[in-house]
Amino acid sequence: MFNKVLIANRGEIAVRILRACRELGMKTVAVFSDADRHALHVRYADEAYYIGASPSRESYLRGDKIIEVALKSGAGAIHPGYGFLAERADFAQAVLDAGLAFIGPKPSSIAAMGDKAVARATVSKAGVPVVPGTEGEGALRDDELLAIAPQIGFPLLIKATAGGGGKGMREVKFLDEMPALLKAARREAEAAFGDGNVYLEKLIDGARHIEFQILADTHGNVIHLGERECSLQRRHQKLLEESPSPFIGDDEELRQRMGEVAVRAAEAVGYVNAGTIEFLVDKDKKFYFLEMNTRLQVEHPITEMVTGVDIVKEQIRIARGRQLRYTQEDIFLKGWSIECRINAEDPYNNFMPSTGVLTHIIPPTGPGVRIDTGVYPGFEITPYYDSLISKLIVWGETRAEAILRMRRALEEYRILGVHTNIPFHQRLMDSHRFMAGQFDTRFVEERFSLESAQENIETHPNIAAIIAALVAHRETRRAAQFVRRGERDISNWKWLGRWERIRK
Amino acid sequence: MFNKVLIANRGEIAVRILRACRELGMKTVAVFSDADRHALHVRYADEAYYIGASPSRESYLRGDKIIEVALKSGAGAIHPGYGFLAERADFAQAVLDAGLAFIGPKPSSIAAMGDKAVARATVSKAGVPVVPGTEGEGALRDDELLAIAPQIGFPLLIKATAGGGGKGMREVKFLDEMPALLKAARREAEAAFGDGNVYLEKLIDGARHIEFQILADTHGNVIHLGERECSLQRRHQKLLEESPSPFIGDDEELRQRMGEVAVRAAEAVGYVNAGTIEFLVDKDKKFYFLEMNTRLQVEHPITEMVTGVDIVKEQIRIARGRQLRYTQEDIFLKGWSIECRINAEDPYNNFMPSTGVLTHIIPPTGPGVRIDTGVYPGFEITPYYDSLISKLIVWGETRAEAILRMRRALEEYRILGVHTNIPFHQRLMDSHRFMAGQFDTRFVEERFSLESAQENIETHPNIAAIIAALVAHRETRRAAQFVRRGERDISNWKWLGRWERIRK
Amino acid sequence: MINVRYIATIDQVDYLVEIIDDKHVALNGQIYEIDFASVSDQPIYSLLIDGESYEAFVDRREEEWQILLLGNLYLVRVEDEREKRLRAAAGGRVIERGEFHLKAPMPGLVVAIPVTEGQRVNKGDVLVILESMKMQNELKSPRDGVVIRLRVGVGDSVEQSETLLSVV
Amino acid sequence: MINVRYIATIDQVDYLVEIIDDKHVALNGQIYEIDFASVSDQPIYSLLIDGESYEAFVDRREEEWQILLLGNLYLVRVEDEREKRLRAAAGGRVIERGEFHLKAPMPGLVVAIPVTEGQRVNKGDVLVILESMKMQNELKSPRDGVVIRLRVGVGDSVEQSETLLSVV
Repeated sequence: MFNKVLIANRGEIAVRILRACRELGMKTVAVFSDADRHALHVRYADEAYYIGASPSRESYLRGDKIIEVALKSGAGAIHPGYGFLAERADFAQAVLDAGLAFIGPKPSSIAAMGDKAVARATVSKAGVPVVPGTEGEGALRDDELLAIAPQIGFPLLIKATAGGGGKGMREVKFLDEMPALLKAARREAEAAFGDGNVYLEKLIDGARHIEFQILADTHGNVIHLGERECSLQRRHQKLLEESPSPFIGDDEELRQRMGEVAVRAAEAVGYVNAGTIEFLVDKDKKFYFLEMNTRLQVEHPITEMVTGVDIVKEQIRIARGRQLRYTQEDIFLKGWSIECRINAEDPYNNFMPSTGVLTHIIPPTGPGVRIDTGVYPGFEITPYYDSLISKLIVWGETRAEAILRMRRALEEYRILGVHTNIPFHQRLMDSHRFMAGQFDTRFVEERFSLESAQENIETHPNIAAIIAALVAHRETRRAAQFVRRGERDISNWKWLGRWERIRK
Repeated sequence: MFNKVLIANRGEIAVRILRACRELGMKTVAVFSDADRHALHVRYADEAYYIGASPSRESYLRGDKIIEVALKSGAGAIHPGYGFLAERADFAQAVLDAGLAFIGPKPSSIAAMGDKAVARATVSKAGVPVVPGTEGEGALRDDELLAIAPQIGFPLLIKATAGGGGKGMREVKFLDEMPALLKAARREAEAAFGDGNVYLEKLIDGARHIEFQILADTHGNVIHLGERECSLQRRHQKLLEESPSPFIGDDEELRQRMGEVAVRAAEAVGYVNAGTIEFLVDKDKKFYFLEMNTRLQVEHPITEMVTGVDIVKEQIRIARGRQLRYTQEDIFLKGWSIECRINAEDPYNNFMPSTGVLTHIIPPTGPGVRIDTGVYPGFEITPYYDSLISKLIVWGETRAEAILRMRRALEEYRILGVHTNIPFHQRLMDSHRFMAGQFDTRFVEERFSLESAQENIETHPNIAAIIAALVAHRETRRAAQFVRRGERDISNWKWLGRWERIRK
Repeated sequence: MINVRYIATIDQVDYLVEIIDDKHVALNGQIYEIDFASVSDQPIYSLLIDGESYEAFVDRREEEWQILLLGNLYLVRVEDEREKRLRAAAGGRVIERGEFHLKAPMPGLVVAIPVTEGQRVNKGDVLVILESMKMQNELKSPRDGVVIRLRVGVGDSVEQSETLLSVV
Repeated sequence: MINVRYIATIDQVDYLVEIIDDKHVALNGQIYEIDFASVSDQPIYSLLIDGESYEAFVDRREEEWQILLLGNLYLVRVEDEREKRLRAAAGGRVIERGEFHLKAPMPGLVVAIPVTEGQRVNKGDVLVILESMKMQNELKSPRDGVVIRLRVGVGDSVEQSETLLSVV
């Protein structure tokens, strides 16, 4: 039985897992790249080992080095987090082959669910409904896909077989535009996963993206922890999640039915540990299996907030061979939780990623607010990894309270040094359609705008004008002072240096 | 019905109340002194008004100015927080006289509970047990007190009639030392409250300090939200609180009995809004009424964590004339919560208060952690107000989980610029007696030591030696570089200046 | 004492801001009592104006101030009266500069260049696709023109602010 | 290359620390691989030593380094070999200095002075009671001696580091 865990990840999720280990009295081992010597996961861990240069493929994707560190440090288990090596069956197998525990599912489950085509065929056989598409057809050529497309019907989606997170994904409205989009999708899939294979899938109109959290132990017990609403996405990247889903709401019968199907899907691959079944739900509440994420999900905290279950601790307990501490009857969703992903990107400039040193942070705190993060003042956001700065999570007795709480938390949040998407989330909280729960997966891209005028938000251009004038005035005055000082002692390079810095 | 609230306070509690207002959609008005222009409550409020110089008596104790600001700004209600004007019946009356709502109890309740002697007489009449003492005797002279003392028996406590928070309090073991202690207590009471009157009270040996949170609406409904264990004190200042109390534990019968007595005590003064009944509990689980705090308590968050009730929001709803949203049957304590008060003081130097600019803060975050604070990096801790930097609150499914979580949170917490008592709390979390719940109100002062050797804590002097040598080495090397540079160009004052700064 | 007068322009609306003294400004002639302070030596500014409390993140980009206030971004041009007169005399038109230099907004890997040297492009056309922070970012042309001086190729790693190409 | 050797003393126990190079130190002769860095330009130091991760707050007070590590405070005297030899030659005794100057550790109000000029005091006796941050703080004598140069009176406001009296 292991008592020391290596965390094969970085950023907020490495810190999250480290905390769970520590609270279970386990020793922790971190690994880090050049860019992460000062990262919080290195600072908070009991042990930390350097594994390579900043690009992921030279460090966090080096499964061989990571297993070597685990063996050297005496760690008995590896937790992969999400991303990086989390859904690589070969890595999971190598961990087991090295005599270590893998805190996650069996390699065979990862493999079965990792290939979208196999995944759909498997769950389909178990009676789980899937979205129409070419999932069962293997790796098809462009001409074959172009021939099948009209049978599926437009609009449809091109998706990467090895994919996830929206990479290698394209939406096709007409046959004509399909060849170019296939090319782009294959290129992106090749770059992201080293595998350019794609498949087609019917695009469900007005679709909701709703997922169920699963926990399964090694004793054959499988339960679900209710759903998460993940429809608010941009370029197929989730931006905001909530639990429960306002679309399911009080429809307890639908929740239980979807939950049971989710459990069945997990059982179809003999699933063990934590996982997530993603569904598309159409306007008539018909739901389709989309995929299974065979790992801890970014948005797991909202489920923790409404169920009271610490999912990461459960993962570790399961990996230690323990029975689940809950039965399905113990699980009910209390209150409402929302998560906003705070990213280093500029919402006013096409969500362009933003890098730099974080010079100042004031996180929102107080009742019902949780932050999961791996950054601190003085830490640098580099271009090597994703742009997630922190996850801002709130809990409220009702959805309305959760929204009001999120609104005040976003307003309190101060981050300087990079651009963030906080203003985007603030506008989203003000949106009447969001408040009413009336949105689907296309809402952010098609019906939402940062232009506050469209939503009748109160603006304060007069205050902005005054602040700008006051700052400009200060700067002019300060510059003038330096010039005058400079006149008195022109040899004093220091003032000139400052003057130049200010004018640049 | 008011929709704008003035918060007559500062620091973490002003921010806490402001958040509740904002989450209820209320406008907020802050007041501030010279020292607090940059404070978080000023920055987060919708409006903020200057009310005077830094010393409290010129600003936060100026009830007249504060009411004037409320009227000018159109605030319909005043929330006093704790401390300052919170338990001043005359202020509460002046608020009502100005046509404003007071978010707290009636002035008559404050007055009745504010004078310890009247308070005891009142609740005694209602059948609530009180600690033996001179509470019913009015303001006695020293010779009278010296005569009565032997009848009460030693050890006993001298307490300030107008007091609270340990000020003007002294413990007497023998008659001989009593005259000097009376003098000291009166001097301190006079300085703190402008009232040198004191009374005597039997000191309960092995006593626990356990308090019950009360909520009462204007419709005659009074409920309690269970207890808080507050026995861990130093110089009668609470340092750490938890809910439930490990001493009551599973004794649901005792909890209900004490809760009913607490409700009865509140009803004895026609209490409305949030309040706290403090009890002393002896080894045999006999309990005595100690006093009632007719205000929001510093440690209210732990009750919020285990009951799910937002006490400050309830306060505001009650002041708006609403009925309580809970009956006694709705209230049960789920899990366990602990609060550590993080103070700017040096635990290695007799807990001497510490002032200065906070240069760097990394707060602990993640699951089950809540922080209530009013500070941020760049904010200055001044000598004008109390030394509370933040309240670190955790929740766990069990007491063991809460302790482990608090331990990791304390270890993560980074605050630079002032000394803090975090190491004290860390040692407390390691203490076997604390873990076992075996402590009373005298534990911290008499049986607890920061000397880790006493508790067989693992220490790392070898690591400390290496770090010290490395830092000393760096400094020597850096200084040497500056000297060499200085030699090249001795006229360059800049290097010499740095050199001097480093050597000082 | 002569007040310093500025014209702040937001979305083509002018606001006349007069700095009266440290504690007073006038906006379009109306006087306000203010208390203005920067916080923690950061470009965050706290403004109390007739008691109302506002806080803004302030950033300067070329000719404009970017004021992020309560989740809204305002682009403000601030000029004194002389500058304003000069610009008015010039017809108030924004004069399009000769060349636009496309700079990498962050370090990254060039994954595609959908244009070639000499090619005509329209405003909004994608010039370069740069991969950074696990995202493919489309860098677009802010104006119509012709692509010149293409300095990078697909597969190149580029530094922040490195010029990738120009549009003339 | 000659290693730089320091003797670090904690609670009268000596630790011989040799700085070999940027990545190696020896403690009492045993060599460790290290990675040592300060964080965010603050006096926080992160030490990785043979893979173990430690972080300490470091402060200097007069002759000693204060190392706050995992909630424990270590007072460390660091000397090179020459300094150590000199001190040993002096008999290793800590020489008590001539005068102790009691300075206000923070601004505050003097609420009581239980001693008078010329009075003999013992180590631990209260010299001044200073009110600050709503607390009455007892400032005690660190040594036996006689009170001289009492510079303040009850009711005085004092600044941080102001000398209140001396003990000789």
